[in-house]
Amino acid sequence: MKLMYRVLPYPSLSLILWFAWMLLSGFTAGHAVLGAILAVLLPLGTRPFWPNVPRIRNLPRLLGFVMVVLYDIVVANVSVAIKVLGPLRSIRPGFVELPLELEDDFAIALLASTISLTPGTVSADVSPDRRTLLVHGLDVDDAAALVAEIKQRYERPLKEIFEC
Amino acid sequence: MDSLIEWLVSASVIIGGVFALVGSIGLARLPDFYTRLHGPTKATTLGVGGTIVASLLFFSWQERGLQLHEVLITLFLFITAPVSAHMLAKAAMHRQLKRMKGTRGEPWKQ
Amino acid sequence: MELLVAIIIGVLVASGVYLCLRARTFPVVMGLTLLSYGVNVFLFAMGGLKMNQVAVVGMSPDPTDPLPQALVLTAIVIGFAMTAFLVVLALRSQGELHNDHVDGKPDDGGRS
Amino acid sequence: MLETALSIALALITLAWVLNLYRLIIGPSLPDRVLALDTMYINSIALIVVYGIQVDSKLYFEAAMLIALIGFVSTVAVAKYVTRGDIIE
Amino acid sequence: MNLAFVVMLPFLGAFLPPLVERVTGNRTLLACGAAALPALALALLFDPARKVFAGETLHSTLTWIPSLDLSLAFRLDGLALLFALLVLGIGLLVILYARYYLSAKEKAGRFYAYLLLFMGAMLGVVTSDNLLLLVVFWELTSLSSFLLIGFWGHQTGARKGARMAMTVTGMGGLALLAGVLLIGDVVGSFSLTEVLASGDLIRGSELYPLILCLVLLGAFTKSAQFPFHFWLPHAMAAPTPVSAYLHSATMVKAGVFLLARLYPALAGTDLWFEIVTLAGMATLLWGAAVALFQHDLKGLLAYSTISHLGLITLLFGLNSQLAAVAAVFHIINHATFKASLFMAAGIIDHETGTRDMRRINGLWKYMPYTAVLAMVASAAMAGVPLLNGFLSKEMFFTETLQSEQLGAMSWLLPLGATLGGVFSVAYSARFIHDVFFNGEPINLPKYPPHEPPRYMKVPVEILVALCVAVGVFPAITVAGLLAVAATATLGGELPEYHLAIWHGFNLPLVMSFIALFGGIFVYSQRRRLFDLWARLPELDAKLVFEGRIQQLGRLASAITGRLQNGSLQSYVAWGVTLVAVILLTQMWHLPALSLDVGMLPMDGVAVLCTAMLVAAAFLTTILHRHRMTSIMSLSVVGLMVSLLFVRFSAPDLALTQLSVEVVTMLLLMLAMYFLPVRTKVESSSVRVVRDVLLALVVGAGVAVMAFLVMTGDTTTISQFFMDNSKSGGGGTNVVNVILVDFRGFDTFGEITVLGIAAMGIYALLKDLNLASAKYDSLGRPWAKDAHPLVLVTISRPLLPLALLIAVYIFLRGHNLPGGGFVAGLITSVALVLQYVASGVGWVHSRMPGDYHPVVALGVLLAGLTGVGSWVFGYPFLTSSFTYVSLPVIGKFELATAMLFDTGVFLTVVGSTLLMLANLGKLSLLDDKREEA
Amino acid sequence: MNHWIIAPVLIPALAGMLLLLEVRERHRLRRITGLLSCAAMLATALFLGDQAWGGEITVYALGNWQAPFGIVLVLDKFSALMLLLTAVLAFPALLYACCGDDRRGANFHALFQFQLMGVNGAFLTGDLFNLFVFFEVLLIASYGLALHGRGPERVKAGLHYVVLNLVGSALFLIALGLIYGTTGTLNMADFAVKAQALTGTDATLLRIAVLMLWVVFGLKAALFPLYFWLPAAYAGATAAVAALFAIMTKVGFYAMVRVYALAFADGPFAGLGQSALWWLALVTLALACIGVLGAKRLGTLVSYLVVMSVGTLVAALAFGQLEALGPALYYLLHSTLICGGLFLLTDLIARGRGEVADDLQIGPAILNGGRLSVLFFAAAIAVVGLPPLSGFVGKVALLRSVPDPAYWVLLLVAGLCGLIALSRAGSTLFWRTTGEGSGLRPARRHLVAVLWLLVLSPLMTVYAEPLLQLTTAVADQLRDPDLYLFAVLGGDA
Ligand code: NA
Ligand code: NA
Repeated sequence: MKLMYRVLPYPSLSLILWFAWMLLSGFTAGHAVLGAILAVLLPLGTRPFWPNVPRIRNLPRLLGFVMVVLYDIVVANVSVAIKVLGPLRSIRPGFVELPLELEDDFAIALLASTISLTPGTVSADVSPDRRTLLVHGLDVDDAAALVAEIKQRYERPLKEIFEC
Repeated sequence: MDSLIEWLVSASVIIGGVFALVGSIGLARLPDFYTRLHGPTKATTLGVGGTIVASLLFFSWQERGLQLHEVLITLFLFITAPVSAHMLAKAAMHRQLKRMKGTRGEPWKQ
Repeated sequence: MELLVAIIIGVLVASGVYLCLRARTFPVVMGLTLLSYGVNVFLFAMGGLKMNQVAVVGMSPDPTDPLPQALVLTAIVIGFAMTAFLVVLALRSQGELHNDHVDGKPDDGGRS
Repeated sequence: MLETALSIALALITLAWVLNLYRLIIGPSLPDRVLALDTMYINSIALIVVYGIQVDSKLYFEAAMLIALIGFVSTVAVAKYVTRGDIIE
Repeated sequence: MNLAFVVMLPFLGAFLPPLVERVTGNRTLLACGAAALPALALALLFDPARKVFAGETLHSTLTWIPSLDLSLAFRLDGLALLFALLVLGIGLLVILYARYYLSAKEKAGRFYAYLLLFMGAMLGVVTSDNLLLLVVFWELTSLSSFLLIGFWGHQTGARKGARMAMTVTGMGGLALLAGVLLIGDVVGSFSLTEVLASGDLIRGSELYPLILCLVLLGAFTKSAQFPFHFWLPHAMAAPTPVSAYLHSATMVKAGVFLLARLYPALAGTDLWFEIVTLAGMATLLWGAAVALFQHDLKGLLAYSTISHLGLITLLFGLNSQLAAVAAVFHIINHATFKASLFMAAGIIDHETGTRDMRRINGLWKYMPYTAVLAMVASAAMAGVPLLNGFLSKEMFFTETLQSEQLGAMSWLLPLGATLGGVFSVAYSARFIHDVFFNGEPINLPKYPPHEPPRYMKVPVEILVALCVAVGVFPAITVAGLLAVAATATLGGELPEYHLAIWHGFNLPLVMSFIALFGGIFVYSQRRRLFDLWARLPELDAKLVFEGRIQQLGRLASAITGRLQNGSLQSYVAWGVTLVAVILLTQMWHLPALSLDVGMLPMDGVAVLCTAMLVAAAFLTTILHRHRMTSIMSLSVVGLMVSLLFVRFSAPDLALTQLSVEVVTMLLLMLAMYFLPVRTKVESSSVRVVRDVLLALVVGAGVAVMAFLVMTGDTTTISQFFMDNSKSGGGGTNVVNVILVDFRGFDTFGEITVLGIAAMGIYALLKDLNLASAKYDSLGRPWAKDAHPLVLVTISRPLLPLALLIAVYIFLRGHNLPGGGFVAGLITSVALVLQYVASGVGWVHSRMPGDYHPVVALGVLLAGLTGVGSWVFGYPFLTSSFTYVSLPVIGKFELATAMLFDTGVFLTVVGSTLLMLANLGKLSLLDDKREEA
Repeated sequence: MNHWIIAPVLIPALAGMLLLLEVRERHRLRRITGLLSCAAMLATALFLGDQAWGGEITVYALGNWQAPFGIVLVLDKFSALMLLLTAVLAFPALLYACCGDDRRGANFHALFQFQLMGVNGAFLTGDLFNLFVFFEVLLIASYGLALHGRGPERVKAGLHYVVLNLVGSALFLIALGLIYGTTGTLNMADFAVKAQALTGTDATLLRIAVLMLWVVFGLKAALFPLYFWLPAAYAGATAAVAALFAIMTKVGFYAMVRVYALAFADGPFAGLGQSALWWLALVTLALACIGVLGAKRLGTLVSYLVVMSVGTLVAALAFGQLEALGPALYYLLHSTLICGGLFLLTDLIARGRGEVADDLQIGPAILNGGRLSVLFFAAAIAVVGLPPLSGFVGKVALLRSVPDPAYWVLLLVAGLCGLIALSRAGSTLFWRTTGEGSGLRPARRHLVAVLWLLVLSPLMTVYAEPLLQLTTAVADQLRDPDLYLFAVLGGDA
C-alpha cells in the first residue's frame, strides 16, 4: 500500500490523466499502455507542485454533483439569457457574502469555480481568512436565498466528497 | 447521413451559436463591469458546449465509433474559465469600477 | 479570399511600419509584432491559399504548399525570440536611461 | 440542413465576435477590455469546432483545445497586472 | 642586389639604436652606431659609383607584386648617385652633429631610429626604378618626417608643424600616386626606364595635363612651392639636426628630385613651362622677401630654403637643358651651405638658449670660430664669388636671360631673378650682421655663450670647406659628379657648359652686382622695412591651416551629426524610404491589378473577420499611447491571424501562433510593470503625415505583391516533400517533416536563436536596476492578495494536465499537426502559470531555477542527433526511422526525428522559462532594494 | 563522407552549448573552452581552405536531401576565404576579451561562440532561407554581445542596432517570400537557374525581391543610408566585440557578392540595382570621410573607417561587377583585420588614459605609451592606405581595377581624410598630454592580441602577390557560376 502511494500519489488524478489520454489518442492497446505510463509519471513528476490535495472520498457523490452542476448550467443559462435580452432595468445585481464551511483550499476553489460556471453568479473573492466567499449575482432577489441555495446545492456535496 | 443525427447536430450547433451570441450581447449590453462579467459564462458553457456536442455527434457518426476527445475542450474550459472570471472580478474590485445603480452589497477592498 | 488576405497583409505591414517609426520603445515593440504578423502571413501566402487541404499525406487530395508553412514556423519562433529580446532591452534602456524614449532622451512624460 | 445550420452558427459566432470587439474598443475600463478579449478567445473555440464540422476535419481540434487549456493565462496575466502590477512575485 | 641592400641598410639599421640605447647609456657609442650605417652604405656605394662615373647605369630588381607591376627595382645613375651621396653624406654629418645637440634627457635612440628611417626612405625615393616603388618611398619620407618634426611632441608647435607637414605632403603623395597610376596606364609599365623612354607618348596623351598636374602637385607640396610652401617654416619646430637634414639635402629636395627625375618624361611643353616656372618664380620671390623679416634664426633659413627651392624649380621650368644643369648644380650647392647654416644656427641656439635675432647680437666676440663658419656659409647663400653659391646663381641668371618663352615679356624672368638675388643678399647680410655684430646680446637665457664642443663643429667645418672648395675649384671638385647627374637628368647628351669663376663682364655679372649692392642697400633700410612689415596684417599659416582643419572637422561633425543624429526614428525612416522608393520605382512595371482572376470564393464570415482584423490593427496603431488597450487589440490581431491559419489549412501554424501569443502576453505584462502605461503626443503632424505616407506605400506595395503571387501560378519544389515525406522522412505531417528532417538545419538554427535570445536576455537582466511602480496607473496602492487562492489552487493540477497535452502534441507532431515546439510552449506556459500563481520562491523551492542547462541540453540533443548520422556515414541531420512491433502495444514508429524534436522541446522550455522567470525575478531585486 | 565542411558551424555551436552547461561561473574553464574552440576553428578553416584550393566546389547535403530540396552547405574558394578570415580575427579578439572584459556581463563566451556559428553558417550555406536563419543567429548573438558590459550609451546604441535589424529581418522575409513565390525554390543555385526563365509579372516581382535583398545586405554591410547605427554601436561595444564585429559588415558584403555572382552577373537580370549600389557606395564613402574627420572619439573614428571600407568594397563590386573583385577581396581581408586590431588598440589607449578614455581631447599621458604609439602609428598607416603596409597595396590594386574618376577622387580623398584625422588623433592621444595617467597598463595578452592582428598587415604586404593571386582566383571562380551550379545541382544545371 505504501508502495502504491509512492507510485500513485493521486490515483484519481492518474485516472483522469489516463482517461484524457485515451480520449485524445483513441482506445487502443498501445495507447492504453502509454497512457498508463504517463498517468503514473506525470503526477510523480509534478508532485511537488501540488501538496495537500484532498482525496476524493466519495466518488458516487462526485458524479451526482457533476450532474447537478451540468443541469444547473443549462437551466441558469436559459434564465440568464432571458434577463440579458430583456429590459435591463429589472435586473438587480448584488454582492453577496457567503460564509464558508469548507476548510480545504482545493474544495473552496472548486466551489468558487462551480459558482462562476453557473451563469448568473461569479465568485469574486475569497476572504484572506478563507471564511467568506464574495459572490456577485446578476440578479439577486434575495441574498439569503442565494446563499442557502449555493450552500445546499454545491457546498454540502463538496464537503461530503472531500472532507467526509 | 441519418436525418436524426443531422437534426441533432444542427440543433446543437445552433444552440451553441445562439448562446455564444447571447453571451456577447450581454457583454456588449449590460450596464456595469460586474454584470458584464456574467455574459461570457454563457459562451463558455452552453456556447462552446453546444458546438462540442454537435462535434461529438457528428464525428461519432462519421467515423462509426464513439469520438469523445472534444469533451476535453469542455473539461479544460470548465477548469480555466472560472479562474479568468475570478481574477477579472478581483481586478475590477481593485480598480473600484463603477457599479450599476441599485447594486446590493459592497465589493471588497483589495 | 486572396483579396482579403492581401488586404490583411497590407494593413498589418502598414500599421507595423507606422508604429516602428514612433519615438517610444513600447509602440516600436507593438509595431514590430504587427510587422512580423504581416510578414508571416505574407510568407504563408506565397504558397497560395487553399481551404481545408492540410498538408498531411493521405488526408487531402490537393494539399496546400507545406514549405512556406515550415518557413513561417521558423519565422514565428525567431520573431518571438527577437521580440522578447527587444522587450527586455527596452527594460534595460528604461533602467539605464530612466525613460522609454528610443533615443534615451530625458523627458517628463514618464509614468503617470 | 446541416450546411445551413453550420453557416448560421458561424454567422452567429462571428456576430458575437463583432460585439466583443465593440466592447474591447469602447472599454471603458481595462478589465472590460480583457473580458472582451477573453470572450473572443472562448468564442473562437466554438468557431473552430464548428468550422471543423463544416469541413469534416478533425485536424483543427487541437487548436481549439489549446485555447481552452492555455488561453486563460493571458487573461490571468493581465488581471494580475491590474491588481498587483507584478505578475510574477 | 647590392643596390637594394644599400637602400635597405638604413631601414634595417633603424631597429638598432633603440636596442643599443637599452643596453648602454653611452651616447657617443649610440651615435657612432647610428652613423655606422650611412658610413657603411657610402662605402658600399664606392664601387657602384665608379661604374656610374664610367657612364653605366646600375640596376637591381627583386620581384614583389608582379600583378600590380610593383617590383623592388632600383637604379643607380648619375642623378641617383648624386642624391644618394647627399642623403648619406649629410645624413652622416647630421648624426654626428646630433650627438652633441641632443641633451642627455632626450631619447636619442628613438631619434636616430627615425632619422635612419627617413634616410632609408629618401634613399629609396632617389634610387627607385619603379614609379610605384618611388611613391612607396615618397610616402615613407612623409611619414618618417612626421615623426622627426614631431619629435618634441609635447610642444604644441611641434605637433601642429608635424601634422601640417604630413597633411600637405601626404596630399601631394596621393596626387602623385594618381599621377603615377595614370602614367602607368599610358605607358603600360611603371618601370622608370620605360617611362623615361616614353616621354613623347606621355606628352602626346590626352591625359598629359592631368598627369602633369598630379605629379607636380606631389613635387610642389614636397618641395614647398608656392602656394604649398606654408608648412615648411612650421616644420622648424623640429630639433635643428632634423631641419638641417630635411631642409637642405633631403625632404624638400625630394620634390625637385622628382622634377629632375621625370624631366625627360614630362618636361618640354608649354604647360610645363607655365606651371613650373610660375610656381618657381613666385616661390623664389615670396620666400626671399619673407625671409628678411623673420626674427627667428631658423625661420629665416626656412624661408630662404623656400626661396632657393623656388629657384631650382624655376630652372627646371625653363625647358632648357642648360637650366636643368644649373638646377642640378644648385641642388648640390644649396644642400651644402644650407646644411651648414642650419647646424650653425643650431649651435647658436644651443649656446644662447634662444633663436630670436633681436636678442642675439654680437656673438663674434663670444664664438668667433663658429661665426667665421656661419659667415662663409651665408656668403655662399648670398652668392658671393669664390663660393659655390655664386657659380650656380650665375648660371641661373644666365638662363633667365636666355629664355624667350614669355615672348615680349621675357624680361620679367631676369628681373625677378635679380630681385630674388637682392633679397637673398639682404637676408644673408642680416644673418651675419644681426647675429654676430649689431651690439651686445640682450637678455640671453644662457650667458655668456661660448664655442660649442669641438666635435659639434666638425660637420659644419666639413660642409663649409666643401662650399669653398667647390666655389674655388669647381672643375676638380664637382664637375664630374655634376656631369653624370645632369646627364642622367636630361636622359641624353649633355649640353655645352663650363664651370668657371670668371666668365668675363657680362649681363649676369651685372645682375650679380645689382643683387649684391641692392641687397646691402635693402638691409640698410631694414628698420623702415620692418615697420612696414609689422603693419601688414599678420598671416600665420599655422593658425590659418589649423583653423581650416578645425573648421573642416566642425563642418564634418555638423554634417555627420545631421545624418547620424542619434535618432532611431530617422534611421528607420531612411530604411523604409529606401524600400518605398524601390516599390514606387518598380511597381509601374507590374500589370494593372485585376480582380478578374481565379480566387477562392469569399464568404461573409471571412469578410467580417477581415474587417475585424483590420479594425484591431488600426486600433493597436491609433491607440498606441494607451498602452494596455493597444496590447489588447494586438492580441485580437494575433488571434485573428491564428484563425486565418486555421482557415487556410495550416493547423501547425495556428497552434504555434496561439501558444506564442500567450507567452508574448506574459512577457508584455511582465515588462509593463516597469514601463509607463501612457505616452504623450510627441510627433509633430508633419512627422505623422510622413510616417503615414511611408507606411501606406510599403503596406500597399506588399499587399499588391502578395495578391499577385497568390493569384499567379508558380511551380514550386514542394511536390517533392509531399512525395517523400512518408517514405523518406517517416512522417505524414509534411510541415513537421520539413521542420525536423528536410530542413532540419533551419530548425537547428532556429532553436539556437531562441536559446541565444534567452541567454542574451539573461545577460541583459543581470543586475538591472529598475524601479517598479509603487502605485497602479490610477495612483492606488496595489492589491494585497499576491497569490489568489482560486488561481493558486486551480493552476496546480493544471500542470500535469498540460504536460499530458504537451506529450500528446509532441508525439503526434510527426504525423499530424503538433510537434516539439508547441509542446514546449504548452509546458512553459503551464510552468510559468505556477510562477504567476504561487510566486518565484514557491516554484524555485520545488524545481531548479537555472534554465541554462536545459537550453544547452536541448540544442545539444538536437545537434548530437544530427552528428549521430555520421556514424552511419550520412551527412549531418540525416534522419532514420523504423517501425517496431511490441506485444500488446502493437506497431509504432521510432525515428531519430523524435530525438531531434525532443531537443527542440527542451530548448523551447528552457529558453522561455529562462526569459520569463528571470524577468519575473526582476521585481524581487527592486523589493530587496526597498527593504535595504 | 567528408563532414569537415560543417565543422565551422558545429564547433562553435558545441562550444557554446558546453559553455552554457557550466552552471557555476568558472571563468578559467570558460576561457579555455572558448579559446580551444577558436583554435579548432582556425585549424579547420585552414584545412578547408586547402581543400577548396584544389578548385573543386564541395557540397554537403544536410539530412542527405539533395539540392534543391534539402539545405546544402557549399565550400568554394570564396566561402573558404571568409571562414579563414573569421577564424583569424576571432582568436585574438577572444584572447583580448579573456583579459577581463568577458566578466563584465553574463554569458559572454557562449554568445561569442554562437556569433561565430552564425557568421560561419552564413558563409557556408547554399540556401537562401538558411542564410536568413544564420543571419538571425549571428544577429541575436551580436545583440547580446553589443550590449555586453554596461552603460547607457551602449544600451542606446544597442537598441538602435536591434530595432533596425529587426526591421531588416522583416524585409528579408518579404524578399525570401517573393523569391519563393516567383521561382518556387530557396536553393541559391536553383534560384539562379529558375530566375533566368522568369518573365512578365514574376520578373518584376523578383526584381523587387532582389532589390530588397540588397537593402537587407546593405543594412548588414552598413551602406548609406543604412549605416547610421554602426558608429555608435561599434564605438560603444566592448573592444573584443567591436573587433569581432569588423567581420559583420563583411557578411553583408559576402551575401551581396554571392547572390550577385550566382544570378545577376549575367542573363536577363544582369546588373540589377548595380547603378544604385554604385551611387550609394560612393555616398557612403564620402560620408565616411566626413565622419572620420568629424569624429570626437577614437572609437567612432575607427567605426567610420569600417564604413569607409564598406563603401570602398561595394563601389568596387558595383563598378566592375566581378572584375574588380580580386583586389576588393584583398582589401576586404586587410580592412577587416586592421579595423579589428584598431578597435582593440583603441581600448588599450582608452584604458591607459583613464577617465578621458578615447575622447580626442587633452588627457593624461599613457604610462609606457611608447609601445602603443608604435602600434597605433603602424595601424594608422595601414588603415589609411599609406605605404608600405597592406592598405596601400589594396588601394593601388583597387585604383587600377576601378578606373572611374569619381572613385579615384573619393578613394584618394578618403585616404587624405583618414590621414588628417588619424594624425590629429594620434598627436592628441600620445603627445598632447597633461601629467601621467593613472590608467591601466596593458596585459601581455592584450598586446599579443593586438599584435596578432596588426602584424598581419606587413605580412599581407610582403606576401601581397600570392594573396592577390589567391583573391583573384576566388573572383575567377565566382565569375564562372556554372561551376557552382553544377556542383550543387549536378547535371540538372
Ligand atoms: Na515579478
Ligand atoms: Na516583486
